Amino acid sequence: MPDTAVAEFKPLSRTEMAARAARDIPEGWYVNLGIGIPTMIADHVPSEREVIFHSENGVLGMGPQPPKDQVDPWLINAGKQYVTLRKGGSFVHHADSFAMIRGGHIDLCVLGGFEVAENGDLANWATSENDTAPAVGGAMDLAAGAKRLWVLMEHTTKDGRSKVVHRCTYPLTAVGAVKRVYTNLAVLDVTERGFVVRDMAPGLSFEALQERTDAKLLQG
Amino acid sequence: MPDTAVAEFKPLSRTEMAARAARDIPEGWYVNLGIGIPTMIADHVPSEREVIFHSENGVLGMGPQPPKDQVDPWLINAGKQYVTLRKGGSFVHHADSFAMIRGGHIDLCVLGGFEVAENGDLANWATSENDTAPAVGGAMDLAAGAKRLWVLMEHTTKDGRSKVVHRCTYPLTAVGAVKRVYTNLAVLDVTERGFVVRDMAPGLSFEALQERTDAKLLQG
Amino acid sequence: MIDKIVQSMADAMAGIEDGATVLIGGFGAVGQPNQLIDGLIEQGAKDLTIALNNAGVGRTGVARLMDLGRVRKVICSFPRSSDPVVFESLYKAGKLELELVPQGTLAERMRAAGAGIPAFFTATAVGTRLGQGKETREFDGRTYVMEQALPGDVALVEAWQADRWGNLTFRESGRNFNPIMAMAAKLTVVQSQHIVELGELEPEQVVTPGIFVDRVLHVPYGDPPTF
Amino acid sequence: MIDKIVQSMADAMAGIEDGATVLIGGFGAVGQPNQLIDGLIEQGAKDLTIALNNAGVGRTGVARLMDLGRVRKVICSFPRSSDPVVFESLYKAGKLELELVPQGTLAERMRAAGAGIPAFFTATAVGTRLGQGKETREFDGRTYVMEQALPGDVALVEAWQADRWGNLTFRESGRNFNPIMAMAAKLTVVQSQHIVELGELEPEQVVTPGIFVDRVLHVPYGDPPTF
Repeated sequence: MPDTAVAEFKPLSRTEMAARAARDIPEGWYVNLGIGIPTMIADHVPSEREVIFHSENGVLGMGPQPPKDQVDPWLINAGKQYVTLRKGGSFVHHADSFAMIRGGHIDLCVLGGFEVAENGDLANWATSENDTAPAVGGAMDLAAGAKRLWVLMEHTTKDGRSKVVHRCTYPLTAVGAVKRVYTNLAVLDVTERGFVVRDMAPGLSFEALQERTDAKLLQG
Repeated sequence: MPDTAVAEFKPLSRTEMAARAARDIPEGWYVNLGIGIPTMIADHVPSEREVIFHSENGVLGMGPQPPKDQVDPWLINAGKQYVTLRKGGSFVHHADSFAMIRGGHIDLCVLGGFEVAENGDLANWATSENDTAPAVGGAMDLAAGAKRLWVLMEHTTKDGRSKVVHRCTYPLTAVGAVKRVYTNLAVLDVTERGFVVRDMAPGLSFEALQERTDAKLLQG
Repeated sequence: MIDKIVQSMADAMAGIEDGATVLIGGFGAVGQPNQLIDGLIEQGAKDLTIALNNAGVGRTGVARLMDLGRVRKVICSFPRSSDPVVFESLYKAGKLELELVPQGTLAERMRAAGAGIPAFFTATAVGTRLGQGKETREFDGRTYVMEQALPGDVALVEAWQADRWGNLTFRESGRNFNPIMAMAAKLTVVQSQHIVELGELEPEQVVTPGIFVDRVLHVPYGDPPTF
Repeated sequence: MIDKIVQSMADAMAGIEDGATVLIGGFGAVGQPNQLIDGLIEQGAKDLTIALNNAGVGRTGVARLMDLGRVRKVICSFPRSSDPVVFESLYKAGKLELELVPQGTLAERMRAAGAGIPAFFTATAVGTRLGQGKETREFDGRTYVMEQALPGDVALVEAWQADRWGNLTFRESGRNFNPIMAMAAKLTVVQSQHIVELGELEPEQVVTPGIFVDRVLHVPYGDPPTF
């Protein structure tokens, strides 16, 4: 239970987090959404605002998931979910698909995260707790290659530890790559001076946010 | 005029040179033919022997030149001549086309030459006499990248200087790349021991061939 | 007449040797050459290095190849799957070597092998555990790591259409790693849903030209498995 | 609604700055964006570096751009042509810098720029004058030279079909350098023979996806000039 000082604030749900990030994506951007909550962002971009979604496995111009009885088994996204293709979509092979990522052609990538540090470092692929082989997929390519990297994640772990940190403790995905973080508590920009708060969950005070955050925060 | 000792020998014509080289190309090879006499080789491969001709500008499966009234202005070869496409032919972009060359997928390339040395060095793109800017085109890629490099050229220059040499004097196209030379006088293999004569023009003696050749020749 | 179409799985698998590096197409179940993988299991080559995106699901296909002790090393980006039981038990037991490679680097290393490029620089993995021990260099003020080509002895590829010259098309997201693996291997073996006459594929619509293909087996298996 | 189709040459050329590096598609007269080249002449940018396969024919197009003194440097593989009069006179007079690059290296350097690869190794030009002064390195006993990416500020591209998202197809050997130049430039401007509705191009048949394209101008000029 939250302590009394912040009893009134309401953290964003996952759907609200996805919707919040979706608001900031303008028409015309080429966007790659990571597995998990980031994938939900697409559902919150109205189809009349043309945003072109990319998937690492060679799909450009992804549409929403199909109804179960209209699944095309040849068309999946990087999370291996069935998807659709919008008019204007196209298919390429893996090297061409990652050329889009690594060559800086993707305007925005949104990934999940274990930790984001105030210097923009991201850790999102391996934890020391993980004793089986870690899996990296396309996370390092996306983090290093996209024009902008945003992270969408809970502000704290289940046991209350801040994921918005001074320095990452988990193995890094990329160095100094994150530009913005969307959590259930706030929207934070990564700047040369550190994290700057752009937005907070309704009812949350800056002090209460700082209390739940490992990194030092600056008011925006 | 030839001297009396070799009065009876008959150098091959350009057409005969091309036909001679064509004889040695088996079905199924992917072959790139350089500008000039090498291009003529294709005319001497019977169409029932399927040899797949490649052109640097992204054409795989080239057929013969079209009749003048059936020219397709969108279909040229690397020498900027109009060509045709055989059934099974395809088009790729320049990087993919040169991936075929540089990745060792072309079984054979036949180029023209200014000089071929007994160590396999080829000079065929620039001469010191040339005071305008030299043009290299795809020669260096082909010479370094094809699985086999053959050279098709006159045995001597117009003023009688041997083009089959101990060491090249012109700027090199590639180092140690040539495997075989077809001239109007002979067919020579480049081996670790030097040039080995595989075939000679009708009526030509080994001694007379050696007399016209800068490099030391070995009998095959 | 050039005819790359083979009539039996035995012909498709002929000459694959112990110790070979085998590139296996597909991303998830889509574009994965399942019948060729079963053919490789049947064929018997062992001590294999396999390079592919995922390290197998359940106990069939690639997982079965590993389970039979035929794989020495896996080069992949995502060993996890919905059911990675075989990979994980072998890996924990130290019976399987893993080279974990970022997915884009994996793809680019194979494309490089096919294009005659022995090594290249990339920003991916700089400053991370997967970049450790690799040569780094600055270009224009940014740091890059050097990565080397990943050539295969064999590539197993799944295509949608093929002709007797080995020209290929792919279906939707089934394209994925298949075209670059075809380029990267000495011997490229294809299973194709459809065999078409030479000339039926539009010259502009061929995705993998036959120059990158050695053998084609007709395997009209229908849709890929759903998950 | 995304709409990359521009209605005038002025819009197509807007913002091209003095000192820009301009990649120009085409091989010979095929796939060459002639109207965009004329548009660039009209637009006025100077002190340009141009990268293309050939250095112009006669006194029109690229040759005219050079003749007007607007080009500082040419990066190409084959400056000779049937009538290279402008290039040769400027080059001899020391008014034009030439970087001569083997054709495959030229193509690969642009593809590298598009794919985020700052440098790569190739066997082409090893031991030759064009490899001189370049870093070399051995891999598996063979020597390679290091080549760097060739990015453009602008690419001028000729396509066969285009839609409002900038998806492109090319006609026959008109493909050549166009797709890799589109990848390699910050601003990619296309002249297309045909404009089609979104969705008219088959998803498997798009050669250059719109992500690599910024502006499309409809220029239905018909067949390329014959030689």
